[in-house]
Amino acid sequence: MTDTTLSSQESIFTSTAKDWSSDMTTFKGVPWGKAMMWIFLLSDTFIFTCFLVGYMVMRMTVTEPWPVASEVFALTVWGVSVPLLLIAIMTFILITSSGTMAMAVNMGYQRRKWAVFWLMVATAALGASFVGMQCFEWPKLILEGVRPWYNPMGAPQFGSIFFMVTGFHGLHVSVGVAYLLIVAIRVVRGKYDHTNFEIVEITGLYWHFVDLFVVRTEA
Amino acid sequence: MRIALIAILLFVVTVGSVVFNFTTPFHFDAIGSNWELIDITVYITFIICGIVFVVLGLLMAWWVHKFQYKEGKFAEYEPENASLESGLTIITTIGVVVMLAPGLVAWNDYIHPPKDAYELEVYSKQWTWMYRLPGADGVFGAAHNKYVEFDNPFGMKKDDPYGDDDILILTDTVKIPVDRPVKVLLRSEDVLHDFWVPSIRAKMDAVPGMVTYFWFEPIVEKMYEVLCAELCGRNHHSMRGWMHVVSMEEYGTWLNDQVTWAGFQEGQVPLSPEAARGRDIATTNGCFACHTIDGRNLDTGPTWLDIWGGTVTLDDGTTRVRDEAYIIKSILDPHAEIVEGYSPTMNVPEITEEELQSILDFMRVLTSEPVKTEPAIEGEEGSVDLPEGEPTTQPTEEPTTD
Amino acid sequence: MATVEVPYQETVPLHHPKTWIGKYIFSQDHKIIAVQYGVTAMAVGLVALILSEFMRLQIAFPGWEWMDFFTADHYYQAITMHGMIMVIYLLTAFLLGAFGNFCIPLMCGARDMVFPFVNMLSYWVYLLSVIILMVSYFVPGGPTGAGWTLYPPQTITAGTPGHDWGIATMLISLAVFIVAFTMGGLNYITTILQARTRGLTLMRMPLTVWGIFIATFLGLVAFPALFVSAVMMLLDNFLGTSFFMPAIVSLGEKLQYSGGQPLLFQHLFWFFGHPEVYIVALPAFGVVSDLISVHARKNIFGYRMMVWAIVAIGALSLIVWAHHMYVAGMHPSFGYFFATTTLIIAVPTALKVYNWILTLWRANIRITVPMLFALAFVLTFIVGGITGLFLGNVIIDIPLSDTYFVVAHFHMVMGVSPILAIFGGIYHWYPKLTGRMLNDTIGRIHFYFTFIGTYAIYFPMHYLGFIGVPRRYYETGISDFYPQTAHDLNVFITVAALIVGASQVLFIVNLVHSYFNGKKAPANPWGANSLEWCTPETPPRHGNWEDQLPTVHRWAYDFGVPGEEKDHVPQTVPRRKAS
Amino acid sequence: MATEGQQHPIKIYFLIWLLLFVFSFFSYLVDYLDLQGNLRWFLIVVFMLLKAGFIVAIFMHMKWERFALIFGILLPPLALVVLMFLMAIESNYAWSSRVQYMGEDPAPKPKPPPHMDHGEHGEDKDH
Ligand code: HEA
Ligand code: HEA
Ligand code: HEC
Ligand code: CUA
Ligand SMILES: [Cu+2]
Repeated sequence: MTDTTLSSQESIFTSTAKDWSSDMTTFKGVPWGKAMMWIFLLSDTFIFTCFLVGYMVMRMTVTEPWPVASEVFALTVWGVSVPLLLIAIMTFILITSSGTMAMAVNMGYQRRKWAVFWLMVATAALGASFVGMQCFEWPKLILEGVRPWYNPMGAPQFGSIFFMVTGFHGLHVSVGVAYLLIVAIRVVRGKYDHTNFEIVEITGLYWHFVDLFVVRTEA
Repeated sequence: MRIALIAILLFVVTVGSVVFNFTTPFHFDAIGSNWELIDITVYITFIICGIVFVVLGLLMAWWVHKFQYKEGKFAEYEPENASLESGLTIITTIGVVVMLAPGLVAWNDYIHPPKDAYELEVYSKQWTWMYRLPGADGVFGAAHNKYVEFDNPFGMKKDDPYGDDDILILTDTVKIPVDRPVKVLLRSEDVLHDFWVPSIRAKMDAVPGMVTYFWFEPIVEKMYEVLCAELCGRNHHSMRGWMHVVSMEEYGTWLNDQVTWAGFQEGQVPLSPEAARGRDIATTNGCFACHTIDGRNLDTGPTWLDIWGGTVTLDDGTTRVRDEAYIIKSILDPHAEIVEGYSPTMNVPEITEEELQSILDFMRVLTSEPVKTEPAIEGEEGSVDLPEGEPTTQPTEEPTTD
Repeated sequence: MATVEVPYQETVPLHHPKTWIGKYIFSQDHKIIAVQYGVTAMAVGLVALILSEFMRLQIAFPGWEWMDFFTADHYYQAITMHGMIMVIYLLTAFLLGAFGNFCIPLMCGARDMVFPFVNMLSYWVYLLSVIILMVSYFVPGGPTGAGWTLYPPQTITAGTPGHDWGIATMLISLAVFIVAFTMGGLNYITTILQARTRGLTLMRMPLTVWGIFIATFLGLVAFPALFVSAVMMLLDNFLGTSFFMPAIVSLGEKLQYSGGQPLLFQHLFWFFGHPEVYIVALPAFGVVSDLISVHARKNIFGYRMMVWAIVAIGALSLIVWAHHMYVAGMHPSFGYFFATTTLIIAVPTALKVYNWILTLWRANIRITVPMLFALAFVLTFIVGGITGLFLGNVIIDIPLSDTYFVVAHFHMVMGVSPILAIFGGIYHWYPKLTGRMLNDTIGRIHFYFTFIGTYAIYFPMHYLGFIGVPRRYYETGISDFYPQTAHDLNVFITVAALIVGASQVLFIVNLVHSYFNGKKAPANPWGANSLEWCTPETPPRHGNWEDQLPTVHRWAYDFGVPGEEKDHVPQTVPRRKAS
Repeated sequence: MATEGQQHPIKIYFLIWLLLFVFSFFSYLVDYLDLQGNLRWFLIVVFMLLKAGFIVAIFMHMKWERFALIFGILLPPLALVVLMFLMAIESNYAWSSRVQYMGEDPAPKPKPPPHMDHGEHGEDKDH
C-alpha cells in the first residue's frame, strides 16, 4: 500500500478535504481502536485543562500568599537542600518511560513480540515507580501540614489543587500501568497475532498522553 | 381542496399569539429609572422578531394547506438555490445587527456608571437585605465576611479609618433620592442573591468573595418592593426588601437618623446582640415574608412594630393585652387567637426555646419611639451633601497577577 | 482511494449471543440497547413530568390545603430534580442513547457499533446513574434543592435542602452519567467516522446522523467541564477545600472556607451547559429535517447549508457560554463578546428554520402523525429561538434574566421542541423497530393535546416574565408587581399542564397496545430513502444486513426526482448512466 | 483494515528524548532562579508547549498521521484557549475587587515551608 503520509502533490487542505469527503472511513488507515483512543484523549484533554483552569483561577484570585514551589518541593540530599529535586526525578522517570513506550510501539510493528513485552513491562515499571514517588511526595507534604483544606504556608487552595491534580494524574498513571501490563501479557500470549499490533500503539497513545500531562501539571 | 386541520391550527396559533400580545395586560410596567434604552432595545427586537414570526408562521400554514398530498404528483426537485440562501443569510444578518447594535450601546452605558454617581452598598444575606453608605468621606471602609460577628453585622475591618463614618442601615428598607444616579455595590454574606426591582429594569447578582455593581437613576418617587432574583435557598421567595425613592429633603432627614459605624461601636446600637440574634433567627425562619418591623401592616401579617405591650383586637371582636404569654402563644400556636382582619395562614415555626427567647428579645426593642443617635452626617437637617466626583474607594495599587 | 477497499466490518465476525439473557438483557445489539435507553429515559422522564405537575399545582394554588405537604423545601427539590432529569437523563439519554444507537449503525450501513461491548456497558452505567439519582429521594435530607444549575455556595450551605447527601448523590450520579455517555459517545463518533458502508460519504449522510454526530462531539468536549466541577464541588463539600467557597457566614455560623471563587463554577457549568442545550437541540434538528423531507415527499432544501449550519452551530456553541451569566457579576466587558457570539449563532439556526419551511414549498405533503410533530416543532422552535434572541442581547437579558421569561424560553425551545421531535421520531421509526405500526388515531389525538397544550402553557408564560415574576419562587404572594390577573393566568397554565400531562397516557397506551396488536408494518411504510428502510428484514435482525453491506449511490433525499417512476429513490439504487 | 504501521529510525526517539530533558531542565531553571511576573509565566508556557508538541508529534506519531486526523484533534482545543484566556482576565478582575473593597493585602509573602524554616525566619513569624 502507499504511504499514508502526505504525498507531495497534495496540499494539506486538499488532503483533509479529500479524506473528510470520502466514503467508509474518514481517518484513512486508522484502525477503529486507534481512532477511538484519539477521540477519547481529546475528551480527556478537556478534563485536564478544566482542572488547570481551576488551578489558574485559584492562583490568580486568592489573596492569601501562594507558596514558592521551589522551596516546597525541595529535597534535602546530604544536608543540602536541592529545590524541586523530587519533581525533577519524577519528570525524568516519566519521560524515560515515554521513550521505552515509543520503542515498544516500534518493535510491535516489527512483530518482535518479546521485545515489545519487555519494553512495555519496563514502561509499566517506570510508571509504577512514578506512582511510588507520589506516595513519597504526598506524606511529605502532609507531614509538613499541608491538607486539601489547609496549608500552613498560605492559601489553602495550594493544598487543594495539589492533591486534586496529582491525585487525578496518579490515577491515570495507575490505570495506565494496569493497561500496559494486560496488553503486554496478551501480546506474548499471541492474542494479537492476527493483527498488526496496533493495540500497542493505542496503549502507547494513552501512555504518552498521561506523560504529556505531567509536563503541564507540575509547572 | 379540504383544508388540513394542522394548517388551520398553525394559522390560529400564529394569529392568536399576536392577538394575545396586544390584548394582554402583562408588559413591562412603567419605567422607574433612566434605562429607557433597554425598553427601546426590547421594542426594536419585538418588532423584528414579531414580523419574522408572523411571516414564517403564516407561510407554513399556507404552504401546508396548498401543497397537500396528491397521488401521483411529484414535488419540485430543487436541492439548492444559492441566491435565495445567501439572500436570506444577508437579511438575517442585517436583522441581527439592527438588534444587537443598540443593545451593545446600552450595555456600554450599563457598565460605566457616571462620574457623579454616589455609591450605595447593598448587603445581602439569607434571607434579607441591609445597606451601607460610605458616609461623609465618600469612601467605604474595607469589609470582609471573615470579620462578621453579631456586633459587626457588615464585617467592617476595625482598623480601617475610612470605615468609621460609614452609615449602616440595619433594616431591609432603604431610601434613595430621586434623580440622582446611584452606583449600587453588591455584597453577600453567604450565597448568591440578586437585587431586583422590576420597574428599575437593572439588576445584578451579589457574589460572596467579590463586589459586583450596577447603576441606575430613579426618576419616580415611589416605594418599590425589592425581590431576590437568584435562588438562594429555601426562603428565596420570601427575601424581600423595600427601596423607597424619595425627595432630596426626605432623604436628608432620614439619613440623619441613621447610625454610623463609629456610633454603632459606641453602643448607639439599635439592637443588642441578643436582639440581633433574634432578628437573624426571625429572618432565617422567613417571618419577614409576612411581617414587617417598620409599621406597615402587610396583607400577609400584622407588623411587629410596637408589638410588645398595648392591646390587639382579635377576629372574634375581643380585645387582648399583648403580654409575653400572648406573643409566645401567637408564635407557637398561631391559629389559636387570630388578629382581626387576618386569616390563620401562619405556620408553626420550627424553633427552639432559646431561639424563641431571642425573637422575643428582638420584639421587645421594636418600638416606634425614636432611637437616640447622633446625626450621622454633619450638616443642617434636611440638606445633605452627597459626596461628589469620582466614586472613590481606597487607593490601591495596580492589580498585578502573581 | 477507489472503492477497492473492503469495509473492515465485512471481515470481522459478529459475536452472536446464545442465551436469551445475552440477547435481550445484556445485549450487545445496538437496537436492543436503543430500546433499553429509550425505556429507561421515558421512565425517569415520567418522574420528572409528575414532579412538574406538583410544581404547577403549588404555583397556581399556594396554600391549598391538599398541597400542605408540599413545603418550600419540596418545591425546590422538585424543580431541581425536574430540570436535571429532563435535560440530562431524559433528553440527552433519549436523543443520543436511544436515537443515536438505533439510527447510527442502520443509517450508516454498519452491522453494529464499532465496540458493541463498550456500547452495552454504556447503557448499564447509565442505568446505574439513574438509580443513584433516584436514591437521592431516600437519603437523609432528600435530594438537593439547589436548582439544576447547582450554583455554589448555595448548593452546599445549610440554607438549601439536601445540602449534604442530596447534592452528593446528584454529583456522583452526574459523574457516572458522564462515564456512560463517554463510552457511548466514543462509539457513536467512531462508527460514524470509520464504519460507514461503501459509497456513503459524509455529505450523503442523513441529517439525523449529522445532528447526532455533532451533538455527540459536543458532549465529549463539554461534559468534562461538568465532570471537573462536580469533582471540585464534592471536594468542597466533603473535604472542606475552598475552590468555589469564599469566606462566608451561613445562617449566622462562620464556615471554614476562604478564598474560593463561586464564579468559576458558573463558568465551568455553562461551558458545559450551553453546549448541552445544543446537544439536545441538534439531534432534534436532524430528526425533524428527515421527517419533513420524507413526509413532504421533497428533498430537504439546501442540504449542504444544513450540514454546515449544524457544524457551525456546534463550533460556535463552545464560545457563547457566558450568556447565562450576564447578571452573574462576571467581568463586565465579557458582555460585548458573548452577546455578539450568541447572536451570530442565531444566523445558522435561522437558516435551518428557513430551509425547513422552504422544503414545504411545492412539496407533496402527507400529513402523517410524524409530520404533524415535525411541523409543530418548527413553530415552537421559532418562538423559543426568537425569545432566545431577546435573552442573548445582553442588555435585554438584564431585566428578563431569572424571570419566567427565561423559563418560558427554554421550555419552548427545549421542553417542547425536542420532545415533539422525539415523539415524531418514535412515530416514524417504531414500524422499523417493532414491525408494527402505531395507531394513527390515538397518535393524532395525542399530538393535538400535546401541541396545543404545551403552547398554551408556555406562550403566555413569557408575559409573566415581562412583569417581573422571578423564577424559582415557591409562592409569589400578592404585591404590586404581581396582580391578581397574573395569578389567574397561572391557574390557566396549570390546568393546561395537567391536561397535557394526563394526555401522555395516550402515548404510552399506544406504544404498548400497538406492540402487540398494531397493524403489521411493511418494510418501508413511509417511502423513505435512507438505509434503515432498506434492511432485508423488518425488524432488522442482529447484524442488520446480509453477507454484504449495502452500497450507497446517492444522498438520502431523492424525492420527486424528475423522470423516475416512483416519487422516491432509495440510497441503494444506482444512478442511471444517462443523467 | 490494513495498516503498514509506523516505521521510523530509533534514533529520532532518542533525540526527542534528550530534547525533552533539555526543556524540562530549562523550565526548572525558571523556578530555580525564581523568575517572577509575566516573564515567568511566559517561559513556563513556552517550554510546556514545546514539550507537549514534541510528545504529540513524535512519540504519538501525530506528525505521520494524515491531516484529516490532525485537524480533527487539534482544532477543538481552541475552545479551551478561549476559556483559559477569559478566565485569566476575569480572575484578575475578581482579585482586584478583593483588594479594593475587602481590605486584602495585594502582595502577601508566603511563609516558608516548615522544613526550610531553620529559625532565621523567626522574627517575622507573626507579622
Ligand atoms: C434546546 C435548548 C436550547 C436552545 C436551542 C436554545 C437556544 C438559544 N438560547 Fe437558550 N436556554 C436554554 C435552552 C436552549 N436555548 C436553557 C435550558 C436555558 C436556561 C438555563 C437555566 O438558566 O436554567 C436557556 C437560557 C438562555 C439564556 C440565558 C437567560 C438567562 O438566564 O438570563 C440566553 C441568553 O442569551 C439564551 C439564548 C439563546 C439563544 C440566542 C438561542 C439561539 O440558539 C436561538 C436561535 C434560534 C432562532 C433565532 C430562531 C430561528 C430563527 C428565525 C425564525 C429567524 C429570525 C431570526 C432573526 C431575524 C435573527 N438562552
Ligand atoms: C426537557 C426539558 C423539560 C421539560 C420537558 C419540562 C416540562 C415541564 N416543565 Fe420544566 N423545567 C426544565 C426542563 C423541562 N421542563 C428545566 C431545566 C427547569 C429549570 C429548573 C431550575 O430552575 O433549576 C424547569 C423548570 C420548570 C418550571 C419553573 C419552576 C420555577 O422556576 O419555579 C416550571 C413551572 O411551571 C416547569 C413546568 C414544566 C411543565 C408543566 C412541564 C411539562 O409537564 C410540560 C408538558 C408535558 C410534555 C410536553 C410531555 C413531556 C414528555 C415527557 C416528559 C416524556 C415522558 C415520557 C413519556 C410520555 C413516556 N418547569
Ligand atoms: C405565612 C405568613 C406568616 C409567617 C411566615 C409568619 N407569620 Fe406570624 N402571623 C401571620 C398572620 C397572618 C398573623 C395574624 C393572625 C394570627 O394571629 O395568627 C400572624 C401573627 C403573629 C403574631 C401575633 C401578632 C399580633 O400582632 O398579635 C406573632 C407574634 C407572630 N405572628 C410571630 C411570627 C414569627 C416569630 C414568625 C417566624 C418564625 C412568623 N410569625 C411567621 C402570618 C405569618
Ligand atoms: Cu436571596 Cu434569593
Ligand atoms: Cu445557552
